[in-house]
Amino acid sequence: MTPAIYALLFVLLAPVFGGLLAGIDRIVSARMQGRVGPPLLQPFYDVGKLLQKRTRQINPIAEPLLIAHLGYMAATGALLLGGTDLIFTVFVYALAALLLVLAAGSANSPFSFAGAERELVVLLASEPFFILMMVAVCKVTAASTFGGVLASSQLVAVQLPGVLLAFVVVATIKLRKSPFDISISHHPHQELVSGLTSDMSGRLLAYVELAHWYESALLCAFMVLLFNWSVPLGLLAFAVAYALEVLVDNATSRIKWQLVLRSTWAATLLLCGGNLLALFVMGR
Amino acid sequence: MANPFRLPMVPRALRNLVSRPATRLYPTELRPRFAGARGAIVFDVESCNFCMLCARRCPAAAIECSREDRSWAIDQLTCIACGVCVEVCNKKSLSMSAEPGRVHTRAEATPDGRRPGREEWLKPAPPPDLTTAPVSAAATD
Amino acid sequence: MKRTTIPFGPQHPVLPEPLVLDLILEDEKVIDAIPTIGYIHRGLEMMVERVEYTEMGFVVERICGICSFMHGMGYCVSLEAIMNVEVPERARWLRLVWAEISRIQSHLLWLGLGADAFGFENLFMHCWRMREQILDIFEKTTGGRIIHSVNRIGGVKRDIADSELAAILAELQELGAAFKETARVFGTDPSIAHRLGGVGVLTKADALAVDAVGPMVRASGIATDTRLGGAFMYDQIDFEPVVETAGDCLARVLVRLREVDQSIDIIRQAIDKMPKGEGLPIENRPRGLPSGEVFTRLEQPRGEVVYYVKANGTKNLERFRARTPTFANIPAMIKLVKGCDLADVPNIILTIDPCISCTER
Amino acid sequence: MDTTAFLARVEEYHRDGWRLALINVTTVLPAAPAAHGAQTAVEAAAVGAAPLDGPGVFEIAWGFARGGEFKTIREQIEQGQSVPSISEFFGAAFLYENEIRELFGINVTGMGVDLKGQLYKTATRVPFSHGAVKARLAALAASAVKPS
Repeated sequence: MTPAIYALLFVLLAPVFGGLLAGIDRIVSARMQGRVGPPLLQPFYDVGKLLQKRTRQINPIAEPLLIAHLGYMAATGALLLGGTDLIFTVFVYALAALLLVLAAGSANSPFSFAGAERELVVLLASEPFFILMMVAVCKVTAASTFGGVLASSQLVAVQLPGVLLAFVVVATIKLRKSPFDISISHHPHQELVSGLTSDMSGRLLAYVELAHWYESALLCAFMVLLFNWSVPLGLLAFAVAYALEVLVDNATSRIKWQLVLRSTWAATLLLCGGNLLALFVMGR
Repeated sequence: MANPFRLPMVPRALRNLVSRPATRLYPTELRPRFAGARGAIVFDVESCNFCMLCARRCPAAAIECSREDRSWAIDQLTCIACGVCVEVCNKKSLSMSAEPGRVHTRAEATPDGRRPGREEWLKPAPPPDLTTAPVSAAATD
Repeated sequence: MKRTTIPFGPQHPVLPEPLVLDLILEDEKVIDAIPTIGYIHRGLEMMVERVEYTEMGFVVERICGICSFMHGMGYCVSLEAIMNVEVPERARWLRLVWAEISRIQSHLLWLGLGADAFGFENLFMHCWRMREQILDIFEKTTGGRIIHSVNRIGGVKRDIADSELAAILAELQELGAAFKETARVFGTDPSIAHRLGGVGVLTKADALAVDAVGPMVRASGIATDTRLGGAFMYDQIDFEPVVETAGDCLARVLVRLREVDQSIDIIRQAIDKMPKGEGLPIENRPRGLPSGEVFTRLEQPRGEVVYYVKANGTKNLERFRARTPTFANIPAMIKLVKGCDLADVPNIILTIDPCISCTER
Repeated sequence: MDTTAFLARVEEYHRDGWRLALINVTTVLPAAPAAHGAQTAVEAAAVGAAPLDGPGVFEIAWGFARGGEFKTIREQIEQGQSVPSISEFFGAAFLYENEIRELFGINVTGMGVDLKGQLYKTATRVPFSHGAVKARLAALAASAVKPS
């Protein structure tokens, strides 16, 4: 199969993957809390319902921005699997995230605006890591594309255990999990109401949710990069990491943005940077 | 900050994961009510003598009673199930059911302005007392 | 710096209570908070004009769904004082037992809400799951989960059989043992310490200056508790008020955690000391109409409540007023909110355990 | 009222370690409704007992608590008169003082924090002023069925 087909498959299947993941997440979370929980397909029902609901827009610019956010999120995955340069992919990913910030900031509401500001903080917390991670992956595999990394004879995770650990830490931000869910959380019970999405309704919220499903699939693809010998192994690693995220989500409270920044940068610098330094020192 | 890797909730979360959930799938699965629970007021029109005590004492003004019309009505959505009416009823026409009342919705409101949850009774006047009524009248009946 | 005004409430998802605060912010720092009262005013106090004094207790109970038992009890105690009614001993003990059970209920509810406010959903579920057991005890003994309607001027409407009292005590003690694990999470979890430790510190001097009440002052190192006054059988109970000294949000959580255990112990002592047997009198219904006035004070889960009742010899009272603990704690809350981060506002507000239904009646 | 003597008493409470429990205001009804054979205030209004004729008088009770003890300082004032603020001694007093000003129209001089009439959102301005209470009772009387 050509990379183009992979890209197309990502665009088509990632929402199914992300939605099912969210469904499993909700059931597992509920069980950890001693609840029965919703049916597996509940996220799909939710998005279907959101699409049917009347949409109220504070600022008409929000909708094109959110469609672009969804589009870029899908494009990030498509570009990754389609064989584009890894570092370029990370920049497209950052752009996708930025569009959500712009959409939230466009609503003239204090909660939404404060959510947008906090999302900028978490972007600041996570983006350096993703760039560093891709640099590291490119360095150890001497390849710069998804296919190239998968074809490499080096098992990335063995070379980059620090990067793997830091990835699990930083992915918490992207998966909107406690303790790092400061700008938006899965349930709207926080000091910023629903943060970023406070002023989004109906299909706008559905776009955000769909984009999040793409994002989950994208993070899974990143994990596959780290376990480049075998795709099933990468999926398994992602499942383990995700289960860990859910457990931590159910065992911590939300922390404040200062600590989010400090802990993710500490993870990036110590784990990721230390790992790279070690490789450098060992002369590879 | 304390040791960030010591998360005391983890054992509990894991234990929950493998044990039975504490919730049930309401409303398909219901818990039985305890005996003596205050659910809803049940009225028996047959024994009522329309003394109006219940209507007068009801703190929520949920009961309407008229001696002349021999009518009795309760607004179940206004009723606070405190049980005062049951206590003051001399004829034991009122009782408290442990089962909660029906769920009423706004859709029940009729165009004539009747509130959902309003339940009404009318008791026809008793037949004339046969011992004092003229015999002929009784015969024609 | 840019100043923004954030309307905090009346409908804010983090607070189930329709508190209305205008927060004046500079970036994410709060520089002022202006409270507004009246969003859910229902005119319950004025209902004394229509509802006769004998039934008014059922209205007073509905001031709030959490301290409903204490409100009903406060009303009845006030009228008993005006009418010089001697309440049978067993009824007084039963009231104490129910009052302490409702304190446990209130604290569990609050601990859950607090956990939810700092984003700990699982802990929230756990506290409420335990609270559900308490509500079941209430439904078994009073017929209602939230609104109990067992208090009446002169006593209580329902008795609890001695065997059932023992069963309740056993259940509560079991719950207390299970609660230890949850309490440990509150006390030792690092993310909770990060969110609550050192946040919203009310010093001992400040607590005295703003006349705060209940767990709020006890967390600032002041051992006041209206129960120490000894009324309502508390003189026969051996207990010390729970005091923490840090004065921060975490201290207020710890006070309530320990008060749950304390209440279970008080219930144990009460059941121990209560006169036992079938058919003991639980009611001494007064005759005549009340005339006179009284101030009554009780220690509710949230702190001291003061009732003022004035009767003028008619079926209807002339004035009924409740000064609720939340009202007394608003000055303290405003003091703490000024100068804090926006992210800390929900925690500070929640740790005073605001009850807006109570405050706005 | 004697302001100086009042403040001296408040200061004494403060010094002796009392805590402000509440400030309570009651409308003083010159004639008890019962005197007119009416059973309730509404009935009294209906039979024209008009309990609020004459100058409106309020009774203000400053309640102080210490342990299990509770004491009040009581003052009766006519509508329009002022009372001094006690927030100098008791920090929380400002809330009660704003409350009595907004609800009863009692002027409080020298309040610690002046919320400028923003504490209560009410449909009627000063809902418990004598004028407002009289109007309400008159409306009630008009709608109430006169007892036979």
